[in-house]
Parts: sequence; structure tokens; C-alpha cells
Amino acid sequence: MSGAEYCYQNDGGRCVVKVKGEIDIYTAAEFKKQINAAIEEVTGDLHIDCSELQYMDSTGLGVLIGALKRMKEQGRNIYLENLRPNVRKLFAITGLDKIFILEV
Amino acid sequence: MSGAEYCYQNDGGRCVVKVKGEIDIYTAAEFKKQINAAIEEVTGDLHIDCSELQYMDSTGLGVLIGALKRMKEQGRNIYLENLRPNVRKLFAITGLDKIFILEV
Amino acid sequence: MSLAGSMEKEEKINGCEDRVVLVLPNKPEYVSLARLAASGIAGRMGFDVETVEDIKLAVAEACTNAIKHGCCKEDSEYRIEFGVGEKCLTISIADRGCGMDKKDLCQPDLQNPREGGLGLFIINTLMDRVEFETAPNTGFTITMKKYLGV
Amino acid sequence: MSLAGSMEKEEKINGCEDRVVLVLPNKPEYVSLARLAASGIAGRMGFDVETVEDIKLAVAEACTNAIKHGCCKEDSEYRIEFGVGEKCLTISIADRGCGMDKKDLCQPDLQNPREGGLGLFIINTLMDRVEFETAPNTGFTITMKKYLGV
Ligand SMILES: Nc1ncnc2c1ncn2[C@@H]1O[C@H](COP(=O)(O)OP(=O)(O)O)[C@@H](O)[C@H]1O
Ligand SMILES: Nc1ncnc2c1ncn2[C@@H]1O[C@H](COP(=O)(O)OP(=O)(O)O)[C@@H](O)[C@H]1O
Repeated sequence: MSGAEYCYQNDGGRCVVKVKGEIDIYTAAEFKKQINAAIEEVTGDLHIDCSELQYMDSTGLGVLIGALKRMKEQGRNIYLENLRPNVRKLFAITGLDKIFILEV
Repeated sequence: MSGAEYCYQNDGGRCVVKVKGEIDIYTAAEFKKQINAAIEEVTGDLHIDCSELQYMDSTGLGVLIGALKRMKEQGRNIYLENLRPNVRKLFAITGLDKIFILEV
Repeated sequence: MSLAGSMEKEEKINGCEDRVVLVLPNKPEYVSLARLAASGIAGRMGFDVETVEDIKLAVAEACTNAIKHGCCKEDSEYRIEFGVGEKCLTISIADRGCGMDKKDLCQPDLQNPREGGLGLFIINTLMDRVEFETAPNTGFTITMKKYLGV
Repeated sequence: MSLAGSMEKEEKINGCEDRVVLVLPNKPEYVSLARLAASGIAGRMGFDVETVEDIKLAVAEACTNAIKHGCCKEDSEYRIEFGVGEKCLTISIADRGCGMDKKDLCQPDLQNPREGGLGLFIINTLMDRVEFETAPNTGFTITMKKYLGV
């Protein structure tokens, strides 16, 4: 019922993971796998394109918080791009818009 | 939750009712009202454009069968146009594709 | 805790299936929720788009009957149970309405269509197995099955 | 008729509301059905798009907790009850899991985020009223309300 798709791009060192669909308790494990794979693949920052991320809840936030910790230890960062209003609101109410870099 | 919209057109005596949405036990009463109004409005045949009718069940068939009876008594007919596959199948399995004129 | 507690008294249709239960008010505006649930469950099981539409339609026809004929008591409810197996979706729709005498059931006359009488015929045509349990004043339970990849 | 019969033993949250009950297996893949039902019901009641999203999220957080923490018994179920009033949607989500000691509940530390601990905080932020009933080994019931046009 819920589902998510991933699409991974690496142009000249800029690593972008595009997430489509819904991240919930069912799809969060795969989300974690994909994000971790992307973190290992490259050495620079990670960009997550959320333009087609229709839904996310605390299970997705948990994955992102874990990933950010790992990245920060290595002096790297995570950029979240093109969030839809409902996903942006989730970051705002939890105060995580202060911890993550949200673009556009 | 389910809903339907109607749009009524009368070009040079050709009366077309366009139905959008879902016809079920909740929306069938309004469907009946709209079809009956269209039948009274003009004297010729009635065309029902079903290109945006996403769902219909026996409650909608009931309305159409009642309308067809009325029309036939007056020597008039009902044409159903642009049915989606699921709605077309409903007419096929009930044998009503032999009673109604389905176009395209 | 009485509501949650009552779940324990209920038995599942089949032990190795997942069970989803939906209880709806006997009001027309809630039938679309039954369709939403049916298409969510059937789609996830892997039924193709056409079959998902068939299942939605069969469920809606049974819900329509529960509302039309199962309404002896005002403010009543009916219950839809989905049994999600690996190869089979079982759906049972039960009301506590007037019920009927099985021998009163007649086939629709398609040469001479009436404005009603098509619901059970549609369900029988679209689903792989259909059974019903009813008697006057005890309600009506229809159980239908659809097999995956048949 | 035992399944349908058990409905009669249950009391409604509130007599003048419509009630919709959804019982789901405690498996992650069914949480999206709860969101579908929540958005279907809330949308029809007339909540705006943003509020419908808030309600979906709050329901999903409570379902996630029912699955994560309410899983003492394998093969268990949890129950979502929607009370549809004219001006208010009441949603109650009940599991029969481990429960908790209310005094063990701590506020999330947003300066130092952990990978968990946000669910109840999110529910509290988005809904107009939230209450929960729990004790160790008796399960957990959270009841949330959203008012229309406030
Ligand atoms: N839930 C029910 N409770 C009591 N009787 C029912 C129920 N469902 C069907 N029936 C009986 O079966 C008949 C045929 O049903 P159906 O084929 O759906 O057509 P219709 O409902 O339009 O009459 C109904 O007229 C009714 O007598
Ligand atoms: N359904 C439940 N059953 C038992 N304990 C629960 C339930 N829901 C929440 N809790 C308790 O409340 C705590 C906080 O929940 P929450 O804010 O959703 O964060 P998380 O589930 O990520 O820990 C949980 O860690 C758990 O101890």
C-alpha cells in the first residue's frame, strides 16, 4: 500500500538521492538502506530531493537523524531539497528545520 | 468521500450530460435528479458523456434503467459515450450493453 | 478497555491469514471507505488493476445491500472482514438486518431489466466463490473469495 | 454470526456520532490503510487539505507506536475507532501490548535529537486534544480530537 522509490545520481561529486512516495514504518527500513548506501558511495555532502516525497513521519525522521549524526562525525552534511508543505511542516514542528539544512 | 459532478450542455438540440466522479449508493439520488432534469429539458435523445466517470455500480445502473424506460415510452433514446473499461465491463457482465447504446 | 477486549473474543476466518476488519455505519456516505480499503488491500496483494476494480465493485454491492436491506434497526452498523492470504482474498460482509428467506431469491431477468436486482448477480459474476448465510430476522452475511493469479 | 454479534457488546464513544472501526494486524504494511481511512473520513467532514495531512500523520504515529510497543503477543491486532461528529473528529487507537508506566514518559530533547521519541510529541502538536490510558501489561489507548473550523 505505501511504497517508495529511489533514484540515485552522482554528477561531478554532487550526490543526489531522489525519494518518491511515502516513508512510513513499512518503507523506512529500505529508506535507511538507500541513504546509507549513498553515504558510503561518495565522500562529499548528501542532497536529498524530496520534490516527490508525498508523505513522511517520525520513522523517516529517525532515519535522517541517524544519517546526519554519521555524516557530521565525518565533517559532511545533509541537504534536504524541495520539500512539500506537509513534509516541511513535520520538520518545523519538531524543530528539526534547525538541525537539517532545508533548501527551497 | 465519493462524489460526482455534472455538466450539462445543449448544442443545437443535442443534449449532453457529462458525469464526473463516482456513482454509488451515496451519489445515485443526485444522479437521478440530474438525468431526469435533462430528460425534461429537451425533447430529443440524451447523450451521457462518461469519459470522467471513474466508478459506477448497480445503483447507477438502476437510475439509467429507469431513465431509459421513460425515454423509450416517448420514442427517445439514451446514448452512453466514452465509457472507461471498468464501467464498460459493468454493462457487459449485466447484459445491459444490449439494451443501452454504448458509443466508442 | 472494553472495546479492545472484545477483539479477543472474536475468531479469525483463518489462522494463517492477516485480518482487517472495518465496521461502518449503515449510511450511504461511508460505502466509499469500504472501496478505499478494498482497493488498498487488493492492490497491495498484487491483483491487477482490472481485478482490483472488480473487487471494489463486489464489495460496494454487498455494502449497498447491507444498507438497503439490513436496516431494521436505526443507527445500525455492518461489518466487513478482509482475510488476506498469500493467494486468496476473502471478504465477508455481515449485517444484523432483516435477512431473507433464501428461496425468495430470484435471478435477474436481463431481457426485461428492473431498476434493482443486479447486486448479487454482479458479485457472483466477478468473484471466484460466493456464499451467503441468512435467515429472516437474523441478518445477512455474504462471503466472497478472489484467488490471485488464476 | 459470532463476529457480527460481538459488535452489540461494544459501546460507542458517543451516541450522536457516527462510528467507524478499523482493526489492523500489527504489521507495518497495514499502517497506510489507517492513513487512507483517516484521510477519507477527515476529507469528507470538511477539514482542509493541510489539516487532513496533520490527522493522517497523527494517526500513523499512533499506529506506529501500537506496532512498535504493542507487540507483546505475536500475531496481534490493534484497533482504530473514528468518532465522526458534526464539529469534531475523535480518533482512538488501542493496542493490547506491553503498555507503559506514564511516569516513564519524557519530553524529546530537540537540541540533541535521538532517532526515536518524536511520535507522541508530533501527535500532541497537531491534534487539539490528546489523552492516553495505559499501565504496564494492559495495553495502550490514545484518544485524540480535532475540531472543525477552529
Ligand atoms: N444484506 C441483505 N439483507 C437482506 N436481504 C438481502 C441482502 N442482500 C440481498 N438481499 C436480498 O436479495 C435480493 C437481491 O439483491 P440484489 O441482487 O443486490 O438486488 P436488489 O438489492 O437491487 O434487490 C434483495 O432484493 C434482497 O431481498
Ligand atoms: N502503544 C504504546 N504502547 C506502549 N508504550 C508506548 C506506546 N506508545 C508510546 N509508548 C511509550 O512512549 C514512548 C514515546 O513514544 P514516541 O514519542 O512515539 O517515541 P518512540 O516510539 O520513538 O520511542 C515510547 O518509547 C514508549 O515507551
